[in-house]
Amino acid sequence: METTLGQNLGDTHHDHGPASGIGRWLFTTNHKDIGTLYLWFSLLMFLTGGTMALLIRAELFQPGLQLVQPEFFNQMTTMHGLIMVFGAVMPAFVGLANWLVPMMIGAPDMALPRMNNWSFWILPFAFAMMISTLFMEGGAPNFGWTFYAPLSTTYAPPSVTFFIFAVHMMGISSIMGAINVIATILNLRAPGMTMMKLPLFVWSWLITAFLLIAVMPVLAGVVTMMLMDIHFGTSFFNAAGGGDPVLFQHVFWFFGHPEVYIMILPAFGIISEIIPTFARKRLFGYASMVYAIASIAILSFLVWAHHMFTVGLPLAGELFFMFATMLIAVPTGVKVFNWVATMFRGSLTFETPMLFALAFVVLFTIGGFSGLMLAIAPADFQYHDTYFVVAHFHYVLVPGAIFSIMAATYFWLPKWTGHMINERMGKIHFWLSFVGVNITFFPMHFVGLAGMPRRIPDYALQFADFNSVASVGAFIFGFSQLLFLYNVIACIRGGARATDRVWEGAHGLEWTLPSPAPYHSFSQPPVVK
Amino acid sequence: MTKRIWLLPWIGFLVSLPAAAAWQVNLSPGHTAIARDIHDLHMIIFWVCVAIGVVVFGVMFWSILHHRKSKGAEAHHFHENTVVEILWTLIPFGILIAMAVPATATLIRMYDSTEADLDVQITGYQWKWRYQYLGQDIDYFSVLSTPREQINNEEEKGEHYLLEVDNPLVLPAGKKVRFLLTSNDVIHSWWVPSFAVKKDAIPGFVNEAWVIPEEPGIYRGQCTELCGKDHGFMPVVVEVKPQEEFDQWLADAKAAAAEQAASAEQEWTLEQLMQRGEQVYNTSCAACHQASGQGVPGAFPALAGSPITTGDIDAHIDIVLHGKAGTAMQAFGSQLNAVDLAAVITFERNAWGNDTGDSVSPQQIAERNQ
Amino acid sequence: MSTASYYVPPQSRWPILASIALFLIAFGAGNLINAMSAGTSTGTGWLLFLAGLLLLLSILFGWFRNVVHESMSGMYSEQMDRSFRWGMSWFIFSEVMFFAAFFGTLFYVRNLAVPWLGGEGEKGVSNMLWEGFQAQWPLMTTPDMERFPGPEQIISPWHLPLLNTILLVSSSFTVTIAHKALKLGNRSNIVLWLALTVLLGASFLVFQAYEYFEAYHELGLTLHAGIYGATFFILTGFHGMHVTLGTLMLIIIWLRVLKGHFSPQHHFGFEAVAWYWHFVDVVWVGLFLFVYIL
Amino acid sequence: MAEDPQKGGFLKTLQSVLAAMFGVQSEHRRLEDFSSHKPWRFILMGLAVAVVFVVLVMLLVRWALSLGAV
Repeated sequence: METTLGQNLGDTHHDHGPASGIGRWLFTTNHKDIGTLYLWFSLLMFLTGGTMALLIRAELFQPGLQLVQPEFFNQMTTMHGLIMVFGAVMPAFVGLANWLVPMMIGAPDMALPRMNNWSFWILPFAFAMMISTLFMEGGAPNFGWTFYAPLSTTYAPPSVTFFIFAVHMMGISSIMGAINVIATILNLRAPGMTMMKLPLFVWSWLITAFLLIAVMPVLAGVVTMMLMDIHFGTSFFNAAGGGDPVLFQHVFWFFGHPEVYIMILPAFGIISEIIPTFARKRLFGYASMVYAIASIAILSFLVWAHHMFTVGLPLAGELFFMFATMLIAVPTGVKVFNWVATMFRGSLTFETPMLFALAFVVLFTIGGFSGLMLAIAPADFQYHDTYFVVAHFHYVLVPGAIFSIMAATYFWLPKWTGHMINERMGKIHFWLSFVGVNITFFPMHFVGLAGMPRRIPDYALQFADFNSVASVGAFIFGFSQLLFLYNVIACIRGGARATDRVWEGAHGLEWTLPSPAPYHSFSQPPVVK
Repeated sequence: MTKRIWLLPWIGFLVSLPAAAAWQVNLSPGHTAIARDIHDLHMIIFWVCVAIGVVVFGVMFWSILHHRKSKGAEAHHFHENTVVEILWTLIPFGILIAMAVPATATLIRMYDSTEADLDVQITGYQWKWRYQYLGQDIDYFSVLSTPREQINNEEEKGEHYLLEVDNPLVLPAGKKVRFLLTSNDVIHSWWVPSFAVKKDAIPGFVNEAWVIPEEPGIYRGQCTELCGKDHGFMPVVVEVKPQEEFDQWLADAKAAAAEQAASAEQEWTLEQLMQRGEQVYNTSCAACHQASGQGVPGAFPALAGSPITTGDIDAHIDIVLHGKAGTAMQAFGSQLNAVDLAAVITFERNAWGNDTGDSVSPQQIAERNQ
Repeated sequence: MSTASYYVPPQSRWPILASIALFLIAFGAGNLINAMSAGTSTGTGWLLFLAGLLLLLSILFGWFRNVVHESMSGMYSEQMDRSFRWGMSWFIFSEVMFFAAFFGTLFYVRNLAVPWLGGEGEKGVSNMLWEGFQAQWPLMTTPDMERFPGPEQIISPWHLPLLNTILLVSSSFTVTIAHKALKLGNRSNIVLWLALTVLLGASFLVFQAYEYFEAYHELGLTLHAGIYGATFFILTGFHGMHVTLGTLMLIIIWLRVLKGHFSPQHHFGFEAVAWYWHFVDVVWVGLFLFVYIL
Repeated sequence: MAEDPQKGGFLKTLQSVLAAMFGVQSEHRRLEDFSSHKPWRFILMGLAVAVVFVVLVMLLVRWALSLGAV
């Protein structure tokens, strides 16, 4: 009996191929299978969250209440944010890490394969529970993805309890995933793969994993305090008992600000792989890149209250967080300069992944600029909680994080499937997305500066024109993602055979493997000179 | 070059921007010294960003145009340059310091709320604002006055759609007014863009802000912290009057308050109470319990046919006066005057087929609300 | 660094089952808590929650049995051992950060929120909402005594808490002695000192439970007693849960010692539990200092 | 690569960490230092520098406030 579950299910020799049937996916310990699961899950969540975004934009197409009532609108903004952050962007990066990290460092698999499977399979259950709140009495969480107390405690619908437990589950999944990544990178490198030879994607993930382990438990802590306040009579976020609603925001943003970097550092890594490939030139300032990522990670723990400039922080606190935040611009700027210097005097070609990477550099930088503006505390009093902020973080997250994920997909898909992508379709997808994203989010800067608050289902008449424009852009962007789905499926099902190296300028261990990569990457560790 | 086609709509969009000069695309300079300072900071940092952007994107597009493989470009092999790297670290650093100095100075001034001529306590409620002129005996609520029909697209929307209220905050021009912001329930945020005043109203705590309004006029803003269902429907309107007019307004408001108090002594008929009660219900109760009295299932209970509105009258009065702890039901005893309370309770007991025939007098309420 | 023989386990049913178990626990707990607050029937909640818990326990048993079996049959290289070490260390670090959130809360309310409510500091004007409220710590009188009646008395650090500190600190020593004995291969000593550690941990829990009983029944120190009670219970409560878990882990390790699972060279299971126990101990010292004494 | 992990010591570590904070680092030799030996030196130094950074910003704030409070 003791060996049945362990031994009979699959093969004990690890040079065998995948098991057949659904069991392959349910019981797998293979990093590629798990990576695939993560990536499909995240695509599903991206489309779900995207549908909610389109519902929001449809309501905002014109002033007046058209399609949905304010309660439901608030549920949509909340669920859209939560699904995109925890369901789309984070799992996509974990999926990429699963696929790529072992191949890039010359490892046989992830360090802790069974736990790896567990971290994935928690997610569908967690999100099933979270999405089911939409059908509960009182509706889904309606307090925004930042769930500020006491709107999310005393004044929340009963479904908040399930939301809290769903967040706990996501946290457990993220922490286990991050532990796995760290153990793999630190312990399973091929001989000769020293830390300073690690591909930048691996470096960025190592630091991201550290951030995850450091802050996900803090998120768990803060939702636990919410649970206690709602159901067990404590007063953490209630002044009547000596607590403080603002305490919630401090703890939340102590998690939340590093979380922002969790969603962008792996993107830095991806872009730092793609640009040198298509510039046919080594990355400029590799060491600076690594150091800048580490520095950004450390500083990210010291700037959380810049999300809270209007809550009435004492003046000294206000100044501290303003100065610290402004300083973060320096290492971030260094990264952009390095990418540009990598392209300078290279020999550039513009395949689909490169187009996404270039769009990333330009549009992420625009998001960075508005970030710098938001860091100026006095000016933030005018920007805070307006559409200017919405524009800012969507520039960082959509053409930032999401574009980097798409770039990565197009870049490594030939390695995963053995087929080249359809360049023509890829480019059509790119241009539609690029145009759509800018039409959607650029006008948001304007309405924000003109005074439109965020998270409102209806608005004053002077904001009408730009909102219509943004909604049209959102539909262009949203529907062009079906092309992405098509491109991925088409590439899996067929296409020109991919060579091992795939891209002319590609460097790195993963390109020494055959395309498609074998089920077990490096049964024998390669030697890196 | 087919791919360039895709640029066309984007270019078309950019070209159309200047054509729409009437659209506001930038922060307005505002109407106070602080607001103008902030606008200046905003413009400086904006142009700094533009300048950096021009340089960085310039180099990038230069490379994209000239260093492409299709033009026969060969990759050069350099991958670090300490001098350049140190330069592009130090220059942004210098720019940041240059920015930090005026920003700090402005911030310190914004935090100096001493020596105010007038103190106004602003309390956020779901979903309205309460203004109390401290030491002046003036205390009133300010509620959205845009008719429901406009919101539901049944009527044409007015010029100040969603930015109009029944009773604006009235301030004297040229005087320093200190705001003491707090909240009764969840976190709200009080924002008037022209004054560059935005401060969160935190339940149980008091935040300070101040303004010296320079010119008489009407200034509009909105709540900027998600505060529940009607977050988009609680605007801020400030009317700034010259000192004499403000004094006159103050005197009138005090007189009106006295008259209000007197009306609580008189006798009210059921019909009068019902009429007044409907108005009060629509401004204070309908947001949650709905104009139809049906509530929102799972969130806000129905009042039509409810055991509260048709059962024991004392329990009904009690819940309206003191609210229900742990729920969104507020204590209206401190918000509404005795006449309004009596009227609204009477209304609730007789509307939507409740038809209890009960009538509550203001005196009854005043007694209970000690 | 990598060796050819890194062990990649075959397919396994445990992870997906554990996900289902976790879901049942979470969904059950949600139902249960909501039903308790609403005053409706808690039957379904309990059923789901307990089913999930039972499932998770049996999964963990089976999963670890697989791991133990693999380890005993020599499938784990030294490199594999290192993966486990990294895994456990970072897990403990995540636990540290979990407690950091609550310690941060404690410091914030003590040093900022409560003084502001009492009229001190930059936001002291808040006191206008709470007439007569005076800041003090421990917070015996809350701003709104009707809703959050403050505690009548607080726990003196020099009685039970001091005893508990001694118990827990000495248990850290006993577990180290057991570890030394393990390295020397002295079986009866391991069994003895490990049993002593379990005993110390268990008596800590008994005293802690007694302390809670006293707090509720004699001191008026409850979850409802304002922010002092809230921070007190969340910190000591989560610590207590960790001690419980640690004690269970020690018992399992003790049983494994009896079965002769560990060799003087190869005993990561033992070390992982010992690390965890030290971590729990360090957290307690922090608690004793910041929650009880200061 | 024949490196001498102990050479350079405190100052060199400090230099590397400071360079990291700015996000500028060059020269392969320094990187190789980092890569091969004793990461703890750098981690501890990184934490120390982060603390110093916090203290410096706090001093800066204090100084700015003293200027502002005329």
